[in-house]
Amino acid sequence: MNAEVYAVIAIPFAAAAILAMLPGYRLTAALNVLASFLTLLAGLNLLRTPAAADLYLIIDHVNIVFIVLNTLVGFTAAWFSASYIGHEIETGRVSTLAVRFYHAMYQAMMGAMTVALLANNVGLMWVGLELATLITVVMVGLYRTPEAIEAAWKYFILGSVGISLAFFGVILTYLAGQAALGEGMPAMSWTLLHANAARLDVPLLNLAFIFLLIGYGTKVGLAPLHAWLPDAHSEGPTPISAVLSGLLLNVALYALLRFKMLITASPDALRPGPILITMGLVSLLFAAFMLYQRRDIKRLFAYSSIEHMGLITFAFGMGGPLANFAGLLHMTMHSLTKSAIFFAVGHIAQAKGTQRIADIRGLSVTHPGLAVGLGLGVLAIAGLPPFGVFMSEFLILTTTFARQPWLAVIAAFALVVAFAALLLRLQGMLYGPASEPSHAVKASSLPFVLHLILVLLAGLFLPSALVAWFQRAAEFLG
Amino acid sequence: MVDFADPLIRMALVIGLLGSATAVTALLGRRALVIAYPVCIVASTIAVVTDLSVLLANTSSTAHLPIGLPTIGLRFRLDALSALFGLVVNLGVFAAALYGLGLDRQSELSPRVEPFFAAFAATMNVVLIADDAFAFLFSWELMSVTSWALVLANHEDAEARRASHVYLVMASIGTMALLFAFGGLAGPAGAYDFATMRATTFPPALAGLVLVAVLVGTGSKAGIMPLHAWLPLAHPAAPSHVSALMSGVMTKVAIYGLIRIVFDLIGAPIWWWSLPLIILGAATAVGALLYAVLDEDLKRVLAYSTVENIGIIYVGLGLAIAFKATGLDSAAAVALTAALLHVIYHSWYKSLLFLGAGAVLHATGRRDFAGLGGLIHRMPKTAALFLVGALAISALPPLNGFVSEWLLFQSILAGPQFSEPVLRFMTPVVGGLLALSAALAAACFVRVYGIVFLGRPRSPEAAAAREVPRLQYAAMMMLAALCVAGGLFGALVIAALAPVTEQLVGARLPGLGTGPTPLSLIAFDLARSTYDAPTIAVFVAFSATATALLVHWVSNRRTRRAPAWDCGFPDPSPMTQYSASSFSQPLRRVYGTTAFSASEEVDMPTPGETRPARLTVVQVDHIWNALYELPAIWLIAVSRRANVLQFLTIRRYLVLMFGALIAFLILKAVWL
Amino acid sequence: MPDALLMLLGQGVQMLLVLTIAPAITGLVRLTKARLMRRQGPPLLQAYRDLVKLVHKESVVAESASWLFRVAPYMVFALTWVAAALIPTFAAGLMFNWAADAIALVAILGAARATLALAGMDVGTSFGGLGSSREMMIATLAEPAMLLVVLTLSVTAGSTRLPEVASFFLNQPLAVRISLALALIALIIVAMAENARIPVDNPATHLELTMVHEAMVLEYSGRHLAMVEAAAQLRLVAYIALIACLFVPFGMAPAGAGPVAWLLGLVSFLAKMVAGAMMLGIWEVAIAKMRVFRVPEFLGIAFIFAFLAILLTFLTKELIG
Amino acid sequence: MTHTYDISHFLAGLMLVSSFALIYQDRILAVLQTFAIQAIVLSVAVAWEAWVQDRPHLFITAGLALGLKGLVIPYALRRMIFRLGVHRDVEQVVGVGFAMLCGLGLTALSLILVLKSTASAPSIAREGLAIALAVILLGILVMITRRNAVTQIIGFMSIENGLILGATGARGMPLVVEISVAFSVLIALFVFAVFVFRIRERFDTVDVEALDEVRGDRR
Repeated sequence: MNAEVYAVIAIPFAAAAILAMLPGYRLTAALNVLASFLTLLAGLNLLRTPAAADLYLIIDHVNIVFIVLNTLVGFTAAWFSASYIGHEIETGRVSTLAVRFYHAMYQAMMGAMTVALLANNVGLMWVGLELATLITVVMVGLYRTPEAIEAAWKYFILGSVGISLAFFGVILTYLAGQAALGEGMPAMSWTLLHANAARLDVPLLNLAFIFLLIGYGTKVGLAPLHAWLPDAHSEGPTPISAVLSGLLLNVALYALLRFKMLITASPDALRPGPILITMGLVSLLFAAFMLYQRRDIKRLFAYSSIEHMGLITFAFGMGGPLANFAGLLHMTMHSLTKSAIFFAVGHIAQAKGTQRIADIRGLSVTHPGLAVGLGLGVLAIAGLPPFGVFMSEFLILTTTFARQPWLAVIAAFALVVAFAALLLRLQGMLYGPASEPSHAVKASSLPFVLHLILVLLAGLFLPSALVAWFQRAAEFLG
Repeated sequence: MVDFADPLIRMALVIGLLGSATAVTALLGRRALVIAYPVCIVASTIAVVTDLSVLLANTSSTAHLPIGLPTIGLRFRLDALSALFGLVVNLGVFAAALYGLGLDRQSELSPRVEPFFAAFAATMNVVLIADDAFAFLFSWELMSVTSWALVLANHEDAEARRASHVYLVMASIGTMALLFAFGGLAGPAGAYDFATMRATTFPPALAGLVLVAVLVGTGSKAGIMPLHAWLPLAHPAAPSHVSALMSGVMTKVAIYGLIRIVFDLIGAPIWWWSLPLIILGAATAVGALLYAVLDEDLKRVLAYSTVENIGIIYVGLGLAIAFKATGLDSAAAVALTAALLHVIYHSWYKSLLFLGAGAVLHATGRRDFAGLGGLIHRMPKTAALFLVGALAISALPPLNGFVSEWLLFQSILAGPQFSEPVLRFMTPVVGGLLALSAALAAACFVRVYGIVFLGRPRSPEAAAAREVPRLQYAAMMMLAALCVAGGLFGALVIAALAPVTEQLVGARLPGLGTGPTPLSLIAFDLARSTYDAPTIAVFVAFSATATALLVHWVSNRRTRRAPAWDCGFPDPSPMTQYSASSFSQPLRRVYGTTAFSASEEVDMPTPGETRPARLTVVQVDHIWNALYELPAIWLIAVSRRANVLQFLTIRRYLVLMFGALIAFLILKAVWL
Repeated sequence: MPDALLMLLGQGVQMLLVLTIAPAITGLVRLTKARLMRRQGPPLLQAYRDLVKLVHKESVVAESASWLFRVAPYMVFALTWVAAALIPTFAAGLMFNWAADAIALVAILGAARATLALAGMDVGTSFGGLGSSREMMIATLAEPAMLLVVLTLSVTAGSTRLPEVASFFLNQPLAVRISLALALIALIIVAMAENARIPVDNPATHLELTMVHEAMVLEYSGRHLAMVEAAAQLRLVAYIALIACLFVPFGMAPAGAGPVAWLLGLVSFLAKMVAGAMMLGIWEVAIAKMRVFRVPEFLGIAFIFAFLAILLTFLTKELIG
Repeated sequence: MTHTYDISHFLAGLMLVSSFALIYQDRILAVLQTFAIQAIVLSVAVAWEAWVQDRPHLFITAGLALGLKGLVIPYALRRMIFRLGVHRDVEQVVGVGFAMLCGLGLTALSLILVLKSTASAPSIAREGLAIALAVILLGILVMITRRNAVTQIIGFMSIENGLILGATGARGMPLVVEISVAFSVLIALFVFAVFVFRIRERFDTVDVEALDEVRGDRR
């Protein structure tokens, strides 16, 4: 495996080590951005490298997009967090010590996620994912408010149990592979397993899939395993919320997808479609209804993340070239859009000095910039053109209706319910007479502008390379 | 190398102009706002010319851009049907933009309106030329979003916020339905381009499913009952020239979607497809007017009357389907022509009326009947033009409203030719309902005009009203002229429609010059029916002037101004004149008691009491309560229940997780 | 082409005819009623005298009246006159019969009504509004009924053009059809409502609670009132002529017939008018005026009948071309 | 070769029994001791596997299990319990009997599952796997039947014992050591977290339910 690939992993971890030693939040913040930028460059660099795989790492059409996406959002989130954390320190919500530790953790988390994405080894993938989870747990607790600690503790417990179940799934996968590939490392290498899918021990594989579904499903935030997600999003610092929604959920889903590919490739294993469809629809409906009762702006969008993860899972459950393609597209679009929304929300919460939706009114009067950012973001996430989410939802719903009309009706119902809730809150926040207090806030608009531009472009035009990757991956997903 | 001979290139230019106007006004803000309306005027002019040329030459050109859906791309097609609706849209845009240009440059120049106005115009044009499902829905949804933003223009008003919310939610429901429709038409393989859909023939079951989806999808945007509820909320809330666009034009775009899918894409119709259209349409035509005739808000009344006209159009389309499905092509042509004619004409007089309402609002700052009156003295020009619109929408000859009405009745007269008993039964019923709605429309607009423009002013604002600026007047003038001309020269318009009817039902009406005079209208053949508006107009004008002259000649021309006859109780207060509610009281008693279970409570103080007597009217909007209020309540209730899950203890969450695991494991143990 | 000239002439004759006989018909109705009530009653020419008198009086216009108030009477008169002139009376296929078919005719009468209702609201007194609102309420029931009647006959005759309808029934062997009977009753009821006759309205009263049409025109005087009155008389003629043309077209000169046939038609037409007027008079004496809110039920009957008629026609009608 | 099977089977069985004991105990200290025993049994079992499969590096895992989970953590937790003064707490949420019944059910389920799934695999792996799964499920059961932070940690650790057992039972599975180390770190974190979040000081109880009072989004 060539150096470019290692670079993507090495840079963040090295940066984490350095940042852990450096004092002063301005410097560390700057370094944090720099490191993320370097990672982004390394990630983009991977676009040129040919697909390759060894026993530990892999770079192919399935994960390349997510790696680039990861590094990109990592960079923008770091950029955003620089200004955000600056404001937090000025208002004294966090201590400088905590911040120092925060930046180190940030890089470590990015590294861990990249490992999970690059891993060709079911064990290694597990390690990366769990490492990322644990780090985010600590960061969620950063503010040390009772709410934050409650959220972190819950995340911690549920996450760890998820970890354990996922690990048992890994063991089972190994045993399933052992029948075909003999003892030792090869039986854990994804490529080899996938190549010999026909000869795997099917019952064990099925059992493994269940454990992995529950284990990683907890990370994806599928109902009823979602409980940690809303609070972790809303009580932690906003950059982390953005990374959680934008990346960690994706990574977990990506892990699930790898296993789905595996189980699809083995002819007489169970068909995961119905299970995924059920979990997806349940999450979708549940989240849609939960949106109405939300009083906290970040929790609102956390639930919307659950909703979209549900939709994506549903799409992959439907399967077929179109639905899978749409699912992959939706993953990308959602992570870009949702993180953009969280960027806007972070500044809005700072501008209004609260996260209570009821206390945020008339933004379009007081903070036009933020209002536009939030408005476009929400319209985009609600699947309205000209943004990319519209395309993916278009594909998902049309193809579903052509095959299973009733499922499409249920999904559409849930989407409309969710849309109504989001729109209601959006109008309340953007329009009407402005609410007091409202401070000026030096928002770094670059991150969400960048994201929205990307989403907008995707809505109009997808580069052929991306399409090709997604189509190949879609075939694999069956 | 672009050649502007290609109509699509010209449409691209139009859309480009509008899009850039949007971009510039949005980015530069107040400084750039002035350019929005001029650009819209230029663009719509080009578009009108283009559409007209395409319609008359009956050409059809296509284009294909390598963006949009992968492997499908964006496809565009401009044929006679698109051109026809393009005419409707762009004439409306032209008038509205002209009116907007006349708006007070300081106060009403708003960064919340201009950018979206241009974008709105652009999206409507794109919908009309879209030739694949993605392009269609993309622009369709964009159309909803931009108009939503326009409704929110005066966002301080809580009513406007509520209206816009209801509107966009309804729109998204519609979009979902259309997604289903196109999903069904495209099939699992995802053949999203219209050309393929045209080529394929669908099994009846699927086609029926698609039809239902289309009815919901386009109906929710066109405002067919019971999906109309957003319309009387949203249209009044928007700035008046935007209301004119939404009511006069956007609803027609929805009709276009319906025609495009049902007549063009699905393929050969089955007779029972017509039933939902006919029944819903007829019910809407009457029901909406019952709302309108009892309502107390000028713009809301206009919105309800839009709903009514949509109903009439639906009836026409339904009859066309029925006739076509039973092989009566010439009758189908008559019905379809009636529907299309109504589309065009309604867009004219409804825009005119909304602009007039805008003028009233602009002059008095009031929309409620209780605060208007006597404006014919203060703003004579507007009053005259509004009168034209009011008479036209009441389907009174020789104005244009009557032409489409007449054709529709002609097509109903072909009802006995149906072989299907159901249709034979339906047509006279529909005929009766249409007749009722025509009469109700007359009553409704006599009421509107009488209350708003005639009589004595009911509020100081109305008493101090001033005539609108010249440009607004010009916009209304243009539309009024169109209404009159459309009434007199309907035959010409119908001749222009021939290509479309040829394309959709494969038949056309008897052409020009087959009647007694070149301009007389003939539905089937000379023996069966003729209507000659110009002759009648000349006739009436002649006899009216002749009589007037004669009478003035013989009579002594003395005219004395005196106070109105007051029955011996001199009371100058305008409160003594008939109010809107008192005007509609007989109608309320006759129709309202059944439709809205309306009731009156009279609180009559006993002699000696000083408090005033009080009469309160109670009306119930059953549709709203049953189909909008109830689901909303239910939704909130469910979400409250579900919200318990936000506040469980960690242990319980673990139980949930564990439960899921065990459930799956048991499933596995049992089945695999 | 002398033929065209002849038809033009015929058309002119009819226009003058309806105009000249209109007051007489109203007068005849009054006379019949008076005689039946054992009163002397005004002479037939009284109606003419009234008109002339009104024309010569100065006309008083309310201060709050607008131009619409002064234009309306002429418009109403003209519209009604045209409507009356387009109905085949003594001969079918006159010059302008084709200009408006039955549906258009109904609409023209509707236009006249709407104009008058607007004029009623112009001054802004409670009387005018009251009259207009009741008039329009009645119209919402009467107009559909009339339209349905027209449709029934058009379907039966296979054309909406009155000359064709008339000639169809002329050439048809005489037979009583239930649908036609229903249609006739409906049309008669409508005619009463539209002409403000008892039991719907009382042309002779000026009592606020009961009057409809009179309340609407209460503000008019002098030449304007003359126009309104004349219009009302013309409307009565038009309706009787319409009933005659649709249901008892016998004696009417067929299209393309010469002056001789016209004379015959003229005689029969006048006979029909006289008969109609006298029947109306008798009927009005025979029954009492009903309360305004009983009127909808009364007109409802018309609507039901007309509806039944058209339903029967549609369901029984054999396929035509 | 047969007694190797007997012995590993026997040790696995012992772990299962200790898991049931965990469910049965209702006093924190007793739970803690039972857990310590289970950890020791685990280390023996792992050591045995290391010898049988002769993968010496598994001895590290065994050592970790013995040292960390057998001695250090129990000691730490014991001190914590006394510091928090909860050593007398009885905090079963559901009755012991019911919990035991559930435990039996879960064991049966895991046996059925594994025996059905692994018809082909070598029997030793099957038994080991089945019991490992049972231990894991029982661990979760402990977690959801206890209210106290400390006992939840213990429950989690016994889950993790089950995992190690399964991992070592899976012949020649790589990364087991690394992962067991990772787990130990995780558990250390866990214990650490109780202090980090200073649950006691903030909520003046270790009763986790108390946390739910401060859930956001209540206002």
